[in-house]
Amino acid sequence: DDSTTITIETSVPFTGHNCEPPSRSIDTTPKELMTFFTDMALMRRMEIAADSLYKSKLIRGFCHLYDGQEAVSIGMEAAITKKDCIITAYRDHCIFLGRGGTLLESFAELMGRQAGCSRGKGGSMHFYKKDACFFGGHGIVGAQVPLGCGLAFAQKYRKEDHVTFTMYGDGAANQGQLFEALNMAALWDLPAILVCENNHYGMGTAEWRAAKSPAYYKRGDYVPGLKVDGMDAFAVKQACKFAKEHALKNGPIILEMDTYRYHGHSMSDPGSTYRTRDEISGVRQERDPIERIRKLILAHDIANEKELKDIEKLARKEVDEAIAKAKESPMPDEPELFTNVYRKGYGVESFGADRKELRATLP
Amino acid sequence: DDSTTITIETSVPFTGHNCEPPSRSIDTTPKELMTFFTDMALMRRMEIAADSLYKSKLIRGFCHLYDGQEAVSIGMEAAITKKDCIITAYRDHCIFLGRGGTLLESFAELMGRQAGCSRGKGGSMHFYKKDACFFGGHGIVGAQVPLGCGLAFAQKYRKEDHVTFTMYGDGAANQGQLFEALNMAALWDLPAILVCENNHYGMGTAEWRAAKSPAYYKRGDYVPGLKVDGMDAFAVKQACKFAKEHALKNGPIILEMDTYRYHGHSMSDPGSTYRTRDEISGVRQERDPIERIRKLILAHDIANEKELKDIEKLARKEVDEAIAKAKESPMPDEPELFTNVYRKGYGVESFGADRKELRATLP
Amino acid sequence: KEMTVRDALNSALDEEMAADPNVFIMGEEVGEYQGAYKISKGLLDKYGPERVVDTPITEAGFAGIGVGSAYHGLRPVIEFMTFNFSMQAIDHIINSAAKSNYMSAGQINVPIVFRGPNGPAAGVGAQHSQCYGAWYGSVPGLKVLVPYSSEDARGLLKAAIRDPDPVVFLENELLYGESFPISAEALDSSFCLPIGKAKIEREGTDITITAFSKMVGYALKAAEILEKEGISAEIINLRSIRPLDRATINASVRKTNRLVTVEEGFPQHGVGAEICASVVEDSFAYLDAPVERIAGADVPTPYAANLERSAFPQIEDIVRAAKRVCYRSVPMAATA
Amino acid sequence: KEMTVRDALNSALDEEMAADPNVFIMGEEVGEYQGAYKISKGLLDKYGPERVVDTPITEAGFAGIGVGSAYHGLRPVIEFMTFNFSMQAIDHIINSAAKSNYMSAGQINVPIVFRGPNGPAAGVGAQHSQCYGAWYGSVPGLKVLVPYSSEDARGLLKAAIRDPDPVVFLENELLYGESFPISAEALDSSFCLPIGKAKIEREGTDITITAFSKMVGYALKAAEILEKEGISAEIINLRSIRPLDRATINASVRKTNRLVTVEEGFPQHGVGAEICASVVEDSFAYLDAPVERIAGADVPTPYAANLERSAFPQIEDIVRAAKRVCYRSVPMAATA
Ligand SMILES: Cc1ncc(C[n+]2csc(CCOP(=O)(O)OP(=O)(O)O)c2C)c(N)n1
Ligand SMILES: Cc1ncc(C[n+]2csc(CCOP(=O)(O)OP(=O)(O)O)c2C)c(N)n1
Ligand SMILES: [Mg+2]
Ligand SMILES: [Mg+2]
Repeated sequence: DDSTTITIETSVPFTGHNCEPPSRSIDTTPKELMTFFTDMALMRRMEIAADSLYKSKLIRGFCHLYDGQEAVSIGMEAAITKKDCIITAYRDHCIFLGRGGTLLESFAELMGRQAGCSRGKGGSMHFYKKDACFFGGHGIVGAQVPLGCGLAFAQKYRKEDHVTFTMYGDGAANQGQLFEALNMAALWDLPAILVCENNHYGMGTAEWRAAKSPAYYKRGDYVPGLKVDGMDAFAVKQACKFAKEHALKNGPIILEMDTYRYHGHSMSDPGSTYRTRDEISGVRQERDPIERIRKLILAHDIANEKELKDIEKLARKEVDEAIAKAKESPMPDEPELFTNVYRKGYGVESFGADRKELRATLP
Repeated sequence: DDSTTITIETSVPFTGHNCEPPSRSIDTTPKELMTFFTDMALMRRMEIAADSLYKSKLIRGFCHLYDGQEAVSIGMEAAITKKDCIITAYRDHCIFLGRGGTLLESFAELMGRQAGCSRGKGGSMHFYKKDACFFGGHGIVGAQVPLGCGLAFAQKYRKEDHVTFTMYGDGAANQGQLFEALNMAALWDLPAILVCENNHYGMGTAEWRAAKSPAYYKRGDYVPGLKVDGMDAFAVKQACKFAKEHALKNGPIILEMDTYRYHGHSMSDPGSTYRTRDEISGVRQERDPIERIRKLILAHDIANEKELKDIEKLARKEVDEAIAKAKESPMPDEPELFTNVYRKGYGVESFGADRKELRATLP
Repeated sequence: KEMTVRDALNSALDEEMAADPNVFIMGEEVGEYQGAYKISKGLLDKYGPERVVDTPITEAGFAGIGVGSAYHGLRPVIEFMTFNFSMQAIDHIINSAAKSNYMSAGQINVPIVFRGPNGPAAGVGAQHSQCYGAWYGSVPGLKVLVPYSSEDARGLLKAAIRDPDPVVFLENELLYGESFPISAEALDSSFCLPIGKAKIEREGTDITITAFSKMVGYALKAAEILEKEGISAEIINLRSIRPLDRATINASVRKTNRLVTVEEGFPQHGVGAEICASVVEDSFAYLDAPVERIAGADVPTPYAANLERSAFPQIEDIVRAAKRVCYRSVPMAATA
Repeated sequence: KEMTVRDALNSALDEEMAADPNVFIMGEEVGEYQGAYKISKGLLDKYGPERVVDTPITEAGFAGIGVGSAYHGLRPVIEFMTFNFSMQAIDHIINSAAKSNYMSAGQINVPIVFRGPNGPAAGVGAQHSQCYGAWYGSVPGLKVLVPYSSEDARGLLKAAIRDPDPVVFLENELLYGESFPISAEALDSSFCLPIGKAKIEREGTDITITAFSKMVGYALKAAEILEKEGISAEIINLRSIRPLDRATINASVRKTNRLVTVEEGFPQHGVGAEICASVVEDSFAYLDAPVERIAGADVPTPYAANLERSAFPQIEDIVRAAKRVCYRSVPMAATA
């Protein structure tokens, strides 16, 4: 039955810094395994489709894809609730999906259409879903870390039992504002979990070229940390559960997720000048987060190869349908240029490029 | 004779972080002891005179005094050369004196006169002496740390055998740019020595209220550090010698100087609301850097009480004379308003408050 | 009744904290030290350390934390010890606060106030004397308020805290201790001034003088001198740099046909330049003389008292410019 | 002969590095990756990792390190991947670089160049599209250059690197790939353009249009259209925002008696406002029509293609404004 307990082991043990790491063993169910597979397959498909849309010029500007890193979102969501907050950088499409955002909202945003989660005004890097406590989608490297600690500040201020997961890359891990925010989070016992998605490159820079100490789980110094296999959704889930408990009791903790991005940094980066094709295919073969779940499902006879292929086909179909719908969605209305500048515009006049031709009263 | 070797012990042992600390035992000479005493007495007197000048409104704006912390400058200078660089924050008068600046230049600058080291244009926080590699005098907390690492970068770039001492406070120690700069200094093996002058308060905030981990010598994490009694000029000297050798071989190191400021933070702070008078007088009695040297001189029969008092009297006289001279120095000429905006002004016009009344061609 | 600007700000904070439990104060020395300039005096005692939060000297960090908390429904009032230090946090003010409501198509509004002393104080040198009015005033998504009197301080700060958008609130250290008459209405806890509206501090017919913050006082003094010389100056206290009250400014210029702008910030791309452009755009035909700008000198701020004085507008500069605009004197450039 | 702006910048860097061993480049991805926009392509190979320094993503840190190295005699060229990220480092640009020579009465000059793409690119959204020309241009102690063509790029970058003062050098991503004719003189390694001088790109008699960076190309295209309608436009390529070449601008306006300013930045306190004020100050009597500003819309930059287009000046906006100034059309405000 769907909810029989299956006990599995995480791929590798956790490594702790200033804390006793959780156990490698974790309980799951056939249902959860199937959900992980289905959700990750959908994310993967979404990102691959975004790549094509970019190439056919339906997506413009930056577009940072998440394929390879899906287990981080999936495992995290499995451990927390929608009242726990998440905030991340520009690599945000799948995080949005993980929080319950729809494919249509995603693709429409990527294409700059009205049906987008930010009505086409934000773009690839600026997805939000406030009703599920997803606070974006931020384009400035490192900025989301103090912002995330601020979300945790609000949670603590209101005496909630919720925590905030702040995601950042290995490149961002060197940003000074991270250390400033961490110090305050520790001083004030904020329920802040810093999730370093270490995909080993910040753009074209390998971690060791950007950090004297690339042991990101230790970089909090006086703040505890945990190194986690970020390609293993169960390890991620276990770590996030552990971290949430820790944070509510003791304040901040860092989770370093060892993960990998298959695509280049953004669309202008082929992603193959600073790393070998062998490295990429090696990770695909040995550590792919979806394949790991596929193997578990097959090993436990929960579904067969064909059933899993069908799920992937369904994902493809859902994606294609969402894209078709997104394409039907119109561009934002012209007056949207002047909406949302403020929540409260006081009826002030605002100006277009030619102010004598185009002006508007702010709502 | 003046140069007999006297072996003394530092007040307390050094504590190392990721490094083997140097020995407590250090050789000195009667000459050095007398120099330490004389120089510190002069610094002390200068700061006390500045306090009076401020109260009689001859110094305006901010004025951050160094009395209590003199051993840090004195000990550091005893270990290094004038080709090693120093950069500090706004508490810079005595650092300037230590680098060979004069009392007249100091007082004239404090009073905004032409004879000032910055011709009256910088003020209390902006002393410089480039010919002795003293690069200021900076008013923005923390900013001098990357700047200092940049000086070290230049030294390394030119393959010099010199190092840079970058001084900052316990309050500044939490600044993110410090962690950014330290990472780069470590990545690139810069000969950068970070000197944290821990006087235990950043303005009115006790160290533990501003830092989750006030063990500043450890805050470099992967960078070695040393905790030093900053009230003991010999401990400082020993540590700086050690640090210079370390930095030339291995890159950055942090020295935490345990020190104390007797005055309030600046002139508007009585300095007694966030700490007890007992605390201050306790430090004066037990750890004063000048008294420590006085005792050593007396213990080793190098001079007697009266001779030392005479030195202090002489310091007072020198200070009074310098003040008298500074008072005679005129204010900067009006055209100085427009000089030094650029090194090369291209003969461009610049404007005063009323541009039709006051304008100048930039030199 | 009189009240100092300090007390006006302090009472505004107090009342808004009492009215809304989501309002809190955060910054360096705001709590135990009672504020570097004592603006938050007494509030720690009254509201406790959860709502009056002393921070380390890490502007980027605590400004970001403030913005994050505002994303999630709190109403932080972030004190910069002076606005010079806001440059360490400016990315959060611009990119994290000002742009979020727009980028999220209205999902994430950011009810935050950034406040503290701005512009030159006395003898604090080049790094501590900058006016940030023009910079912040250029950024859509921000509102930028510049109080002069105690009434301004109370009414605008209360409005800023209640506003659902990010507000940059630029005070002036040298005004904190100044006393102003204050009405009973302005002392009421419900008192609030409208954001984006300038105030005509003094009516006049011959020339319009715009000013904000400390310069309003200088302009008023200049107007007294000018009156003796038979020139009737209308003084506009901007109160808000963004939105800028173009309507009030233009209406005044259409009446007086002459304009002098006054500010302490650097001249290039300053508030005066914007006001000049606004009037040229909307009321060109009404201008009987070139607009004149009085502004901080185009140099870093010198420390020496004499140079510092020359680096910032003085009352006589305003008087001289006003007379020039009224063709009561011949312009003449002195070269320094 | 033609050359792209990218090659112009690259060759300028190469030549100045060859000429002066104290010149080095520092920034994110400038070395092994050959530059995020390939401006530093090939330089790592040629000059080695000591002189082409890849940094972590820590702008405050490496900008500060750059400034410190300039205090001590090096000549760093600091690349910001885009100028949006310079906000993390802006305190060093302003307080550590721009003000040091003044505060030290000339002891500590700061020969540093901060360069990178500035202003909007295509589809990069609100946080990556800001123009910093007006901000940096307001700060005494800085020089701010804005190249348009390949000749500008070469001549101004070489001048910036040789200059003893801090220079903010604002490029434009969308121009990098554009080719421009380039003279033999401009290809010479001794070539250098004067800092603070604008260039008249096209002479005209009826109206003056000022522009910088990408907008110069738009203004030139507008001038072609206007010519067909019988309006002769003089196009001024500012090249330098600070110092601003008031003399060239005013001389032109005294000839044409009409002015339109064009920029992509936010309008309030923008470059256009300053130019308007400068002309009103110096040439008021010569103006036959109100100065018109064409600028970025007063909103954060939207992503959607249609909105983005409306958010920035288009050629037709310039044409329309020019005609209005020449009284060839009646102004009419549409309300969006
Ligand atoms: C402050 C800042 N500097 C530079 C950039 C340009 N940039 C965008 S993403 C990126 C690399 C970030 O790498 P990492 O933090 O490892 O995240 P990843 O892209 O691997 O998810 C850079 C340099 C930026 N957006 N913000
Ligand atoms: C970025 C910044 N924030 C705030 C200030 C105001 N300020 C000046 S000194 C100071 C305290 C610094 O303390 P610490 O680093 O311990 O140095 P100390 O004064 O004890 O020598 C503060 C908050 C500043 N100058 N710069
Ligand atoms: Mg990465
Ligand atoms: Mg201290």
